[in-house]
Amino acid sequence: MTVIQGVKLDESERAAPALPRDILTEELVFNMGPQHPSTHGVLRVVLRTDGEVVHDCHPLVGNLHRCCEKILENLTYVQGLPYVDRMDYLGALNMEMGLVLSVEKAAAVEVPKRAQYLRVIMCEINRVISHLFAAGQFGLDMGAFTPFLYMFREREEALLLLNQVTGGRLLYHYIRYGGVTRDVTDDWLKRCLAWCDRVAAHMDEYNNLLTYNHIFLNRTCGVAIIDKSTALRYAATGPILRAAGVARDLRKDIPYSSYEDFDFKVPVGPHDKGVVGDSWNRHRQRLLEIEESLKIIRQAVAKLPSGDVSNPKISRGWKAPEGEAYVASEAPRGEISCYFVSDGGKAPYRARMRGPSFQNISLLGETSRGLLIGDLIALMGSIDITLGECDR
Amino acid sequence: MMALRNWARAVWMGLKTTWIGLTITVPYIFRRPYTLQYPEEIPEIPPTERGLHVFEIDKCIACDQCAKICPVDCITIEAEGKGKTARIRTFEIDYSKCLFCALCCEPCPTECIHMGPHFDLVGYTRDEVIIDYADRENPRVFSGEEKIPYEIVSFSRK
Amino acid sequence: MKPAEALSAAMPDAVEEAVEEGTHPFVRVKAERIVEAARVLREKCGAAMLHQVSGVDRPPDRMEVVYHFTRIAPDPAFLCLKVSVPRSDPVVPSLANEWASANWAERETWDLMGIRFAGHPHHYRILLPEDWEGHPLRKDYQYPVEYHGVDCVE
Amino acid sequence: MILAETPPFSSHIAGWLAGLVGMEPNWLFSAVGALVVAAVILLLVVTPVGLGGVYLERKLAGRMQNRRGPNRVGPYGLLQSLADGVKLLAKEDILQRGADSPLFRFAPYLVFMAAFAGFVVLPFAPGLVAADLDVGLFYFLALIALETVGIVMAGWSSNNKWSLLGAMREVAQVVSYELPLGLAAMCPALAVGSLSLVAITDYQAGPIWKWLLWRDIYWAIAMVPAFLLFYTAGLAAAKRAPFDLPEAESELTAGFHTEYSGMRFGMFFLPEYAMMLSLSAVTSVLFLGGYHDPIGLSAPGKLFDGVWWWGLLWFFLKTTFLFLTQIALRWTLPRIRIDQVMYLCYKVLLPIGMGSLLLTAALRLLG
Repeated sequence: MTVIQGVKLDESERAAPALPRDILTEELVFNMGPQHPSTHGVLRVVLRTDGEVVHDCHPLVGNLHRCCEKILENLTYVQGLPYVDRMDYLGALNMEMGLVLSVEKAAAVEVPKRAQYLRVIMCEINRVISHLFAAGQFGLDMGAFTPFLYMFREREEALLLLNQVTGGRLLYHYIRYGGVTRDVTDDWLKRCLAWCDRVAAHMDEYNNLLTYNHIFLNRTCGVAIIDKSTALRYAATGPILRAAGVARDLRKDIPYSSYEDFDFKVPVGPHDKGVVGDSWNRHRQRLLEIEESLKIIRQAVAKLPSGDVSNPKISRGWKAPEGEAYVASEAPRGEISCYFVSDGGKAPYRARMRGPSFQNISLLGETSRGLLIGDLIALMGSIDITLGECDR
Repeated sequence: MMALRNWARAVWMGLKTTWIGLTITVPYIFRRPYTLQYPEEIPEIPPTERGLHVFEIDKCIACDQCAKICPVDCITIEAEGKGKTARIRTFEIDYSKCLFCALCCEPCPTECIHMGPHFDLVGYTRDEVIIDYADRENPRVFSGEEKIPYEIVSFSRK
Repeated sequence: MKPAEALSAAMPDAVEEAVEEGTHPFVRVKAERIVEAARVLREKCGAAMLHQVSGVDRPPDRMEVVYHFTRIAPDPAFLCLKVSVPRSDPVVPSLANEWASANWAERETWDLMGIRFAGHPHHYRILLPEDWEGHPLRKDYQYPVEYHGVDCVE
Repeated sequence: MILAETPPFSSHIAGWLAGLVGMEPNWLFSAVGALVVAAVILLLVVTPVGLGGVYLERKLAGRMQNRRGPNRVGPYGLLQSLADGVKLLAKEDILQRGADSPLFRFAPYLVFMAAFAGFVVLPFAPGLVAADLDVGLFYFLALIALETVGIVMAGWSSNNKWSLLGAMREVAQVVSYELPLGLAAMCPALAVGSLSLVAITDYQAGPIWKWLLWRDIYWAIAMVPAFLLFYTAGLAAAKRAPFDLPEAESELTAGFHTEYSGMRFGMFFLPEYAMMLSLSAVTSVLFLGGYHDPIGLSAPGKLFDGVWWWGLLWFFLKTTFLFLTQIALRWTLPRIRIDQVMYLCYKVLLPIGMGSLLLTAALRLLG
């Protein structure tokens, strides 16, 4: 067992043969994070490098651990919901979906159609917010600051849209068991459509400034390839898996919340540049997914049925009957799922949340071997992690 | 020859991509900035905003419902008596804990606690962000006659 | 092929319980045969990913480990395996050598639930610090009073 | 000998001082005179250059990013950089345990000195040059190397691995880019036949087509690539994006100045702008006619021949334009990876530089 700076490191992740080295030099051990600008939070990565070349890389998580699952077990069903938001603070609505869907399935709660559509609209807006942030953040990691702020402009408008309905800008507490908290107005729907058009109009700007920038292409094409088999072995999901060429999207594969009603494509790598599963494809994947999300939002707004937005049977003191369920849904960073077990008590007996970032980071160790430090940043930026949801 | 062509193409692409980038960013210099000048210009705060609470002290009957549903136990109520005649001695909300989830507004039988539009609360210590809403000097506390200057957030009451 | 059929065909002696109806179909297999069962799922049922490993505490005397596998195509679905181990000595063979995603998931289960995984290459706490006492998700977990001078209880 | 030629200003001051005391001017008075000039330069050039550069960068970056940039301190935020300077002065000066104290303390001064010493040879206007050295261009390029030494010192003495990596990148990058920078600078020098920046400027006296960039049209074949090359290599030598690898904040936290705080950090921060400005100035001298205006009014015998404020105006305009393009590039392009920086230097820029130099030599031979 190797112990570097008081950290026990994983031997199995180091099993691959050492890289060829022409000059015998001393290895450097870097402590990247928890306060490093590119670890996107409080991720700590211990690197062993030969100069700029990464020999191996050990992500160490847990700095933001709050034991969300224990909190859920200690609170009543209604009280627990605002906590789930705080897992992935950039895609909070999708996190709510993760818990709510499996509880609803276990307890056989019916959700009105209008509420389902509203959930879809809100979750897709949240996905666009998250992907804009991720794409901008990736540009920032690559040293391009300006596209980041351009994307924040559209993100800001989307935050206002969500604020108008849910009351929160980042942590929404909008989706409840059996429905949503609040209905939308026709005026809001118009604003939403106008926002969709604005984002779509700005996509070219992002692409020209960042995605198809020659320097950016050179830095990300063919760099840090996560191929299909690696992604599957590590259960990496979301844009990583799709950029690696697997057409896996739970919205299409195992539709939930009426996603089957909408017509959208699942973009799958390789895209027009680069190699399948490289950093550029993951970045492009996100931008293409934004476009698909906008399509879904437009359809959902057009088809929005009338009716109730919440299930009247669910009261404040509602308890799920005995039962269990496992439902996964597509969050911006991958598949969020909840293994929910109820014993009929006032709190969930067990609510095991799957943080997609948790599994996505775990492949950092294997994929980063032999990269330059700059490429490692590209890898981490294109994996797009949120530590709140990784550490839960 | 092929290598030379690629080389020339790389040089050309470098110049071209720089030009394309500049044609996007430089025109922004002459456009109106998107940002707001915060203390002078207040961003659009929708009536649904879940900000700091607004409390109507004369309606409160000290039933403790809000304190019970609070996931983080940030509400402390001390009162003499119960029901319509209750005199609230303290109604403290500890904003260092508050999640702004608005769960406390839902069970209130008299609808006396609401989420308001205010979002700026700062202090040098943790004690400074504990607000006692029984203090009538507090601008966010309203007695029955006054009109609440903002649309009340009413979440679906289940 | 359904996991219950596949498993009872391949290893009938290991299957303890098979539920195919309801909200959460699963197959309960013997704890020591889990590696083999996972292999069957991969070969016969098309399980491509180990989606999640969950531990469930069932006091007074049992603990469960629940594995959710994913079939991507055709017919996308989640396939569930459960194993049950005694609470006094919860040990399950590790899947980490065959399914890389089990590496961190099992470490997390050990960290928070206290179920050990025999043969895991890196069997340490992952989310909590190395010197943390107890496993928080157990139903009888005692909250610490203080941790390195930080008060944990109000 | 460089030192044999006494700078004009300091010799005046030395003479004046000697007359005041009633002695013959000797080396002591020359030294005092030189110090006075240095102090005046520090006061009149360094402060406005550094602070103005920072302000311009922040304002322009803000507008390019659809923001406003500094607008709170003073009118249009003009005093923002000054406020920042005061803040830096008031901050704690941290010397962390394990740092090599003398080197750590000395490094910022060296960088500061090297960056601002370049201003000595810049011909701001006719007659307005601190020292018209015969080897002015060579002196300028040598100072870039001196700055590198300071940065390596800072990175090494910080006892921080990120700083060390930043310093190593700096060495690799700046030392490599000295080659294309030198080659590109040689083209105008060869065309003029002098390394003195004043001589190079005056060679370009006259209307816009007399500028070395496109002098006699067919020279443009050699000079336009050399101009682009000098500009690009200058970006790299000044550690500006897209070549800001030594301090790439998303990779190396802050690179070589990770451990610096307070005014010592400020002494790394200001020279960056000084370097940018002096490089822009040298670029304008070498290729864009320096203080000569594009209409030819400052040519010998014309209306503004030898009028210092007219020259200063045009020098300032050209330098500022190049400076602004440097800023615009920084806020537009992503950062290049370290191996690509090396590739660009040795496989793209160096061949272009060699080609330009050869062409210039051939053109010079052919007349």
